[in-house]
Amino acid sequence: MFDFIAGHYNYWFIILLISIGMYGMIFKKNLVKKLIGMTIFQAAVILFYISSSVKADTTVPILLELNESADVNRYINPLPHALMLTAIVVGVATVGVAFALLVLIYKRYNTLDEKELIERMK
Amino acid sequence: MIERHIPALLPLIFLASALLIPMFGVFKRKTAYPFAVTASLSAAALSVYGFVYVLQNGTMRYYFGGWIPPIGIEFVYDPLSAFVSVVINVVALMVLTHALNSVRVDQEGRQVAYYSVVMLLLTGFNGMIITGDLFNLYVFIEISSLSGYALIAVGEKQSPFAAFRYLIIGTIGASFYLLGIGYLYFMSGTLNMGDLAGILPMIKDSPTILVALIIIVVGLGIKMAIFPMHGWLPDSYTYAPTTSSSLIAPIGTKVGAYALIRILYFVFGADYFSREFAAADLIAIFSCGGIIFGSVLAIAQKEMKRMLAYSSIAQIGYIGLGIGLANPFGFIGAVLHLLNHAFMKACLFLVAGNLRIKAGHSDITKMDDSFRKKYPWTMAAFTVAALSMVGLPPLAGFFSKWYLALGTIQSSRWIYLAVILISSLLNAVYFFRILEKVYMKSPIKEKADENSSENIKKDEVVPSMLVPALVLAIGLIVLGILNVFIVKQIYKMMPEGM
Amino acid sequence: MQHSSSSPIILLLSRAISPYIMLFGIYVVLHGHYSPGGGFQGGAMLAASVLLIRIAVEEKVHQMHFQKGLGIPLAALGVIIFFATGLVSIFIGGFFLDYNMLPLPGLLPAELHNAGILIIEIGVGLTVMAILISIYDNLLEDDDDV
Amino acid sequence: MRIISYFSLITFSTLLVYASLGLPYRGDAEALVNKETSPIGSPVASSYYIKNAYNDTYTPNIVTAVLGDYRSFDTLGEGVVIFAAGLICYLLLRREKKNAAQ
Repeated sequence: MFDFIAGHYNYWFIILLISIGMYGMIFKKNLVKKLIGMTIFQAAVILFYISSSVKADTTVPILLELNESADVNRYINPLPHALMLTAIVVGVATVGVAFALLVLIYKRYNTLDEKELIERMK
Repeated sequence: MIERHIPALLPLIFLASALLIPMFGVFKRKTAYPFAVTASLSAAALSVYGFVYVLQNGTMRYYFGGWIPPIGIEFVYDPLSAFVSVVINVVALMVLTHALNSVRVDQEGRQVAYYSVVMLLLTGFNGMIITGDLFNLYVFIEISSLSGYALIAVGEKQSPFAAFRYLIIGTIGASFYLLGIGYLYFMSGTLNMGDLAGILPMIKDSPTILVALIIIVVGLGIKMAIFPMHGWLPDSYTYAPTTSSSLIAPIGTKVGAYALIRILYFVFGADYFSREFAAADLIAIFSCGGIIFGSVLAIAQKEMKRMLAYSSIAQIGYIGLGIGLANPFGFIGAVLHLLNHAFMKACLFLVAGNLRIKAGHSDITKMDDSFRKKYPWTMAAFTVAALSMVGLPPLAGFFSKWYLALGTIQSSRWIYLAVILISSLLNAVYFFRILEKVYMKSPIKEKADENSSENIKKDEVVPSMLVPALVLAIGLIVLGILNVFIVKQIYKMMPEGM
Repeated sequence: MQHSSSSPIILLLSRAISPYIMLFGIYVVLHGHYSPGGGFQGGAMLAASVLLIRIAVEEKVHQMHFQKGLGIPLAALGVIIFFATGLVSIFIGGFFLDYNMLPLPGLLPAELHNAGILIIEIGVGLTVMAILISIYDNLLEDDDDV
Repeated sequence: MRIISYFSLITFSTLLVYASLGLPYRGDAEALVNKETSPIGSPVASSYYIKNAYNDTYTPNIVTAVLGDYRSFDTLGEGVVIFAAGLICYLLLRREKKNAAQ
């Protein structure tokens, strides 16, 4: 039982983070807060990949000795790191576009509150 | 020689054009459109050629960087992806032909960036169709989604808010998908679709795989706008400019549907998602809900573009129903409807755009007899597409519904059959409402001498906007006639063991 | 943005620090093979060095430093570097992005791969730098109009 | 409406907790991800990278090797995404000024 908890607690913390992010996206009425929720969600998913890529008794995936064959059990799994580098960039791009949209919305309606926006759009 | 590179070239042509447009656009703004339309034309030609080639020579695989999967990234160009890429690229070519004038009107002074973003959108779509790697699919989903948000946000005054809502929901969808493939990856150790399909039967008892399937379906369902996840769609389609909505409505949701088909049928396998537990039934039930919901709300709309948006929700429901049936007829129906609906929706949105430019509005309540006299050919295209939507036999729309109905009969799901029949009736209601006005109702005689029928002159739109709509409408008739041939090809696309 | 009130210390310090940040950014891009780093991280640093000047000094000066209109074409150039690297190998007869086909004479296959990675990292770094600056510029574009 | 939202949030979290029960233990060297060959005999990507990255690319940083070589097409996609973001900001914001000036 203890082993199980020690082996899975990272997943549960990440679920907590995901829930917080989703809560922000669903319940907050301010668009910037929605965006913050979205960022938390993305960060949680990225954290999921990174925290799951660890391996017991290993080190970072930069070779210590430059010889022909490296020991697989000495370095952690490099693939999730490479994937998440891409995912982080995608996240940055999304946030950039979202801010551009927010600037545009604010210029046209002078508010970022969802309820007021829906009122003013009618 | 070039055949070997077709899978990679399809997205890369668009990418190259997206990169060259801003480079040359700095010096001369007018170069944007020729670049865009040339790229689209060559991609359409290449995809048709590739489809024929694949049908003769079998599936092609393209290894990026020369690394054999699962080490590297692989593109899989099989009959199904070749077929969908033909649909996408041909429709995109038609819409871009139409764009020559409509973008000049809508996007004054920002055509260079607009066309470049359109090219990025098509890059994303083509990549999503052909890729054989789960994470690569995510990257292409994001490319197409980001461009999609932008294309929606350049429309009317309300469009940025619609686009922002789409962005939030779309990012939830993409993150769900990323989380789902994360589960699959950490369970199986591979990201390659073919490899994963081989490993999954050995680990399928784990709860993680089940949840991964659910999350991926939800994530792609948001992209595809299946019923409970459709919230972003009506506003986005309504407020977007003509070219954007006629690109995103027929193509975007279809590519989402294709990605769902690819993952459900070719990675998880029809057996797993339909028999081991009720995922298939859930998809089918939600799709049926969407069919009814979309059709009923479409009847309630007064604005043509908004009506088309709700009708899109219903039509996507058909594709979802076909996917959820998980039997051969359902598969044929889904793929065939993917083709037909792309043509029908593109045609209808182009017509709505033409009306907006010429008549200044696309408000259904204000339509009357004069529309037919002023724009006879536009209205002819509309009529063909509307009849095809309703499902009159010689037109293409009938056959996809026919195969879906056969599918429901094959699995003895009579309720689904009833839903298909009722929704056809509802389709008829909301399209005949317009047709009746356009063909029967004489204009309100406020200014009698101006509007009397002798004085209404033909005021058709310019050819570059008329021809694409007409070609798509004729295409619907041709597709209807050729349906036996097409269905024969779809048989070749089915996953093994169905 | 109003810069008239910025103090000379800020002005001096940011102008002094910026080149070093830029240098470190270039180091991170080029040293990505041996230590944590690479195109995106280095590009973000390069952007930071330019943005520091943008924040600190007035518009007339920072436009001399990095012009507004330069962002998008430079980013396109970065992606084109990447893209062309891939395309070269198609023309020589390999798959897209197959570094074995790079036309660099006298290198072993593994060294070719090493060089290929370096080229695309430079492309990515250029793109990231140009785009981050361009996003900043565009977001602050017309504060005065509103 | 709020109740539905709460319900879906809680359902989703529960679903994820359920999924986490089946995930491999944290740091488990015997998980399929960390093995050298998969059950169907194909090589497992991450182990292949660790073993061959230096031979193939002379690059000690394996993450760079994966990012720049083995999965370089993803990186091209990454570049395109960030390029798209910049272009979109330009498209959305630059023209506002022009319209306002008219």
